[in-house]
Amino acid sequence: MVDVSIAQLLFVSFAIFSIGAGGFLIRKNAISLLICLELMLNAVNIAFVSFSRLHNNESGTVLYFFVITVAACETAVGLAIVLNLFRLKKNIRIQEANALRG
Amino acid sequence: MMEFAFYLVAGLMLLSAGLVAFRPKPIESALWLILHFFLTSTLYVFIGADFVAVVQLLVYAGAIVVLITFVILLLNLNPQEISGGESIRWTSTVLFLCSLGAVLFCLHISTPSLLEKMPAPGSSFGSIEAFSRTMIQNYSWSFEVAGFLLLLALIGVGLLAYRRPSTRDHSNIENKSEAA
Amino acid sequence: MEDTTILWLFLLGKIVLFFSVVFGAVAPIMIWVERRVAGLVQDRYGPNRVGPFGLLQSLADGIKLILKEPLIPQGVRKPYYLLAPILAVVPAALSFAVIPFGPPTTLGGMFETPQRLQIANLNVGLIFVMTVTSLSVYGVALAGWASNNKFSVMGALRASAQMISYELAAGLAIVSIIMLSGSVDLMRIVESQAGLWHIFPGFLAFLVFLPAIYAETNRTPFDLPEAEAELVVGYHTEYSGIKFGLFFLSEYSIMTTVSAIAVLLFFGGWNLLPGLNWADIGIDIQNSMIGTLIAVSWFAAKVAFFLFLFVWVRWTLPRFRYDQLMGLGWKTLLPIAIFNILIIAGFMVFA
Amino acid sequence: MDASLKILSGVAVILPLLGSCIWFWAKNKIGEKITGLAATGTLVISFICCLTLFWQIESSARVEFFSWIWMGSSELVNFSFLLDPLSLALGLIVTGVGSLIHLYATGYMHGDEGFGRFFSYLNLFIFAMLMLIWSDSMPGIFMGWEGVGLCSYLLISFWFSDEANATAGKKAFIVNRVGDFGFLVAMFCIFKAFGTLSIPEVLAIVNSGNLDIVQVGWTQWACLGLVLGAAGKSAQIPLYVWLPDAMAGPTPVSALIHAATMVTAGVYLCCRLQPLFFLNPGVMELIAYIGGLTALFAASIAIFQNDIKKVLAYSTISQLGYMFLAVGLAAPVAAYFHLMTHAFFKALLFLGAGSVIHGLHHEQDMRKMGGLRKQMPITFWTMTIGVLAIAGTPPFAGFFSKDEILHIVSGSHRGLLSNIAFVTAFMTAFYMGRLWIMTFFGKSRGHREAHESPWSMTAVLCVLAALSAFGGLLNWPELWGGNAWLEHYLGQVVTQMDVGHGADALEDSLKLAGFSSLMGLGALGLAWWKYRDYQTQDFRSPAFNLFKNKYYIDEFYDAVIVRNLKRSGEFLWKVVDQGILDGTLNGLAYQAKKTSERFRRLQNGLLQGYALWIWLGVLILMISAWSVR
Repeated sequence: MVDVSIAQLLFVSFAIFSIGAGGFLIRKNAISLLICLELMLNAVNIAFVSFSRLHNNESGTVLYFFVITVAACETAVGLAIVLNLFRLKKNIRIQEANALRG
Repeated sequence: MMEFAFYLVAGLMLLSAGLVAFRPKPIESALWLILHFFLTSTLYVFIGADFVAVVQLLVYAGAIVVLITFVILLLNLNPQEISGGESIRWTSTVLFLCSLGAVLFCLHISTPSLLEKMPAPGSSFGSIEAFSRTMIQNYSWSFEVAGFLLLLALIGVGLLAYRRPSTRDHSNIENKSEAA
Repeated sequence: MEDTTILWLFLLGKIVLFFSVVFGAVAPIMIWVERRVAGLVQDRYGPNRVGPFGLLQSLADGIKLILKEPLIPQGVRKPYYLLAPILAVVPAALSFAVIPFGPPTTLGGMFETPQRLQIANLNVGLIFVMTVTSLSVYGVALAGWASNNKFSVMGALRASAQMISYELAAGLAIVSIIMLSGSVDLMRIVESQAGLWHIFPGFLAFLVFLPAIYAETNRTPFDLPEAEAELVVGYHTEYSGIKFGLFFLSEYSIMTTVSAIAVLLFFGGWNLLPGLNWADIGIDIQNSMIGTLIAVSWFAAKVAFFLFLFVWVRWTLPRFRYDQLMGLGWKTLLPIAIFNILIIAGFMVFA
Repeated sequence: MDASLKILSGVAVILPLLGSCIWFWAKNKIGEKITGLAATGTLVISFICCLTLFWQIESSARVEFFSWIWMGSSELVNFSFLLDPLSLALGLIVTGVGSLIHLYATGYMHGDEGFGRFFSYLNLFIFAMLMLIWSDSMPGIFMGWEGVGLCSYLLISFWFSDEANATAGKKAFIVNRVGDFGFLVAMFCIFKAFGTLSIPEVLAIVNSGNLDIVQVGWTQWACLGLVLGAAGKSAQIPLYVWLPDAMAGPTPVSALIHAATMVTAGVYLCCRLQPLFFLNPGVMELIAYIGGLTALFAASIAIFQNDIKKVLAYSTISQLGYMFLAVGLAAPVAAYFHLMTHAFFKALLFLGAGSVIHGLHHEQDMRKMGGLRKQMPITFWTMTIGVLAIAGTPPFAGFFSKDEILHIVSGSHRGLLSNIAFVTAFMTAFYMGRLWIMTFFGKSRGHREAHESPWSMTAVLCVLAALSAFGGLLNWPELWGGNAWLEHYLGQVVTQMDVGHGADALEDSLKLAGFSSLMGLGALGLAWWKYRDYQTQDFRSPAFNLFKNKYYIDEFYDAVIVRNLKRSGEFLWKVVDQGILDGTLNGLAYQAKKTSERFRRLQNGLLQGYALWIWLGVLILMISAWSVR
């Protein structure tokens, strides 16, 4: 068991979240978007578990479990959508999937 | 020594996250993601949450990234199909930097209590019994909803991915060249 | 308490012993056994030229593979081509860490308190094993895709799909066993089988678990990916030399792991017989060195029987067609496994 | 007795109404001749009813029919007739002259495709006129008032296919409406003052004398309104412009409506509500001056008109001026007497002019006439009697009625008015003489052979000639040994200013009569001298085109009122409606569209754009949460 402060853990979590978010904004293809999304969710999980460790009760980990469920569903559906996008447009460039606009 | 191990793992995690986000080829970022998840589970072990570490591996590394890798491999995209068009680079970099700065600033002047070392957890922290007892007792209703959500996702994906035999086109198989 | 150095030494000893046995001894012997049994089944001699009864044949093959020229075909996605075998072997090796091959002993007085004959004492042992088996899919998928030819891609696709679906069935079977034993730690599971092996109440679970592990290791009835006739050799067509050897090694190590798990979960690990325990016949497996050895060898014998079962099944059952294979996995094994969970729950409540 | 009165008056009024509906469709079914005779027949029957009513009723009678529910107040206005000397006398004239003119019209309108329609309008007019005269409540009168205005519009623009006639009709109607507005204001004031609108009750309250100041004030406004109404209907100074243009209608119409009946409605109204006028003498003075001025003004224009009908129209206006002068000087009987005689000889003159026009195939310009003495002898002799009557030569009706008015005007010691009266009398004689000579004497300037009118027209002319010859007998002044029948008959209802009956009064009246008849004959001689061998020349003086163009009154009205009205209308339309109302509305919509346009661009479909905005939001939330902790 490593004794480490919550601030360090939070810093790690937020840094990873920023990297994920930055990637999400910068990358141009749909799958990288999903991967960056996974990164962000993972960062959130780190925060959950570290707070659960700080307060020493298991709710954090339970929430971690629910986040994982959501992530799994989200990835599955996201990939299905990417698949359809690919079938439709023969490419998965995000810039070109902008039909749904004002 | 353990301190050093924590910093090492944290540094590697950041590095792998950076590589995941900014490597051009999706397959590479997927593999780096697997490494990242391994490092994350070691971080959890450091914190003492063993069950979470294993579940992380089992679910994330073992299932979700497999799915992603599968799609990347099967779609077998060639470069111009993936990236193209100008993306909003400069705004994101600016945003990213300033947010990072904001966080550091917050952590820096945050209350001293945050900076202290965390007390050692209770003996049963991180074990399956503690986890399952909390979940089933306090969060049973959300547990059911999570199950239902998975069912929905299942059906959704089924519907989305289903292609009527007539519409299946086999064009994307022949003209594949150098893959991602 | 023991001073730590001895413990570290003991740990090192366990690692060296275990890996040398599994990689060094079990794999070559298994290869030899398989070829001899294949021969006998097909009414011919197996390899008997190299060494007495051809025992050294697998050693010769190993040396041949190691010394072969590392040929990398052109047009192959080089980085991933090389990464694939590693990704195949590492998970296989990782799973040994958790398997207890003997009762907690003091090795005849070397230690005051009985130490576990287990490399890593994880209290989430069984889930770790499941995780590792699911990781092995990467190796296969990457190999098929990296070698850049249609057959290997098809092979990789089929292999990974098969492994993923049968992992589900195996997982649910294991869940019912966990319910029986009440704990996820393998050592605890074996101790809970002292009175009654899990095979009896969880026979249905075993019935699901067995085909699942055959599919997991792409062995005979489910070895569609390497089906020589249709897909040449499947995902490792382009591999030769030590890379091919590594794939072979990973296959056999996963087989040993899985059979060990089968023994641990259903056949009571190192317990003598369902009703009878070592203590009853006077052997103290905990403190006397000889007792421990007897227990370990009894456990090894059971594992050997399962390995033999693998080989035996391979040369007798015909191959499944792909849709039959997937149908079996999703439409029969999974429902039975889920139904079995209900049965076990009933058994535990009323028995 | 009351029942028979009810039947008679009912028949007299309802018959023309029914008739007007029938003739409208009957034209091509039962042929022209029969419709003409039938229409005249209805008029004759209602004339006979009037006559019997006249014999039966001594003073006055009130016939109730049914009651209108008056909106608002519970005051019930019942639809009933007030048959007293005033209304019966005028009723006789209306139906009598009306039937004569109907007979004349059958000849005049022969062959016109709108024959049936013409007679239905005429009958409708008679119905409306009777309603106006006989109904006892102001709304009743007003209904008749409007009906008459409508019929005059319909009849003026009878040949509506011609643009000029249509505009003339519209002009008449609009100017009348201005007058009606005055009438309405009067009605409101009366209702405000007395709370009731039926005339007997109003007059009873006024005669009872216990009126407070407020009520008198309201009556003053009422009288002004009535004057405006009367001026509109009887074509006095401000609102006379429509009458000359009304000549666009067929001649019988001009004869009936614009000579005999409708134009007299104003005079009748003032006589009917005389007690009201007595309350405020200022208004009486106003009426007198309006009458005098109109008479002079119209006479001066009539001298220079070349169209025969225009001359007669302006002469009607000036004669009406005389009547208003009499009413203004509180001599309603004289006005009434002149009204009746004027109806006879003016109808005669109009119908004579009609037969001349008929003979010359719709030629109305006197400069193209001349020397018709021989071709149209009957028309010539009847027209001569008419001209002599209007000029005021002794034996004829015109002399007695005009002399009566002149006598009153000079008696009232108003210097200006009496001079005006005498000058107008001279001018009247002059322009009538000019007309008479230019049409019948001198060389025939017309290029076509004129033919005498058929018997139906000439017979009517003879009857009217007789009436205008012996009309004077109606009110032979007592001073000259007559029984002044009309004065006594109308005296029951209206009060006449007494001119005095002493010996010097007789002497004055004789002197006055002699002077006026001499003046008339002199004017005729002057006209004879001037126009005997008239070729084309006419007066050549700068004032000439001023008179010729009717003092540019029409242009003035157009410039002052009509154009401003149009301009203000346009302004309201363009600036207020379009500019302000629509402007604000459209402006708002436009702004909304503009802003939503801007926001729409925000949603550009770029997934990462949305993520950026979310991220910014999170950041802002984080910082604000942190700063507020």
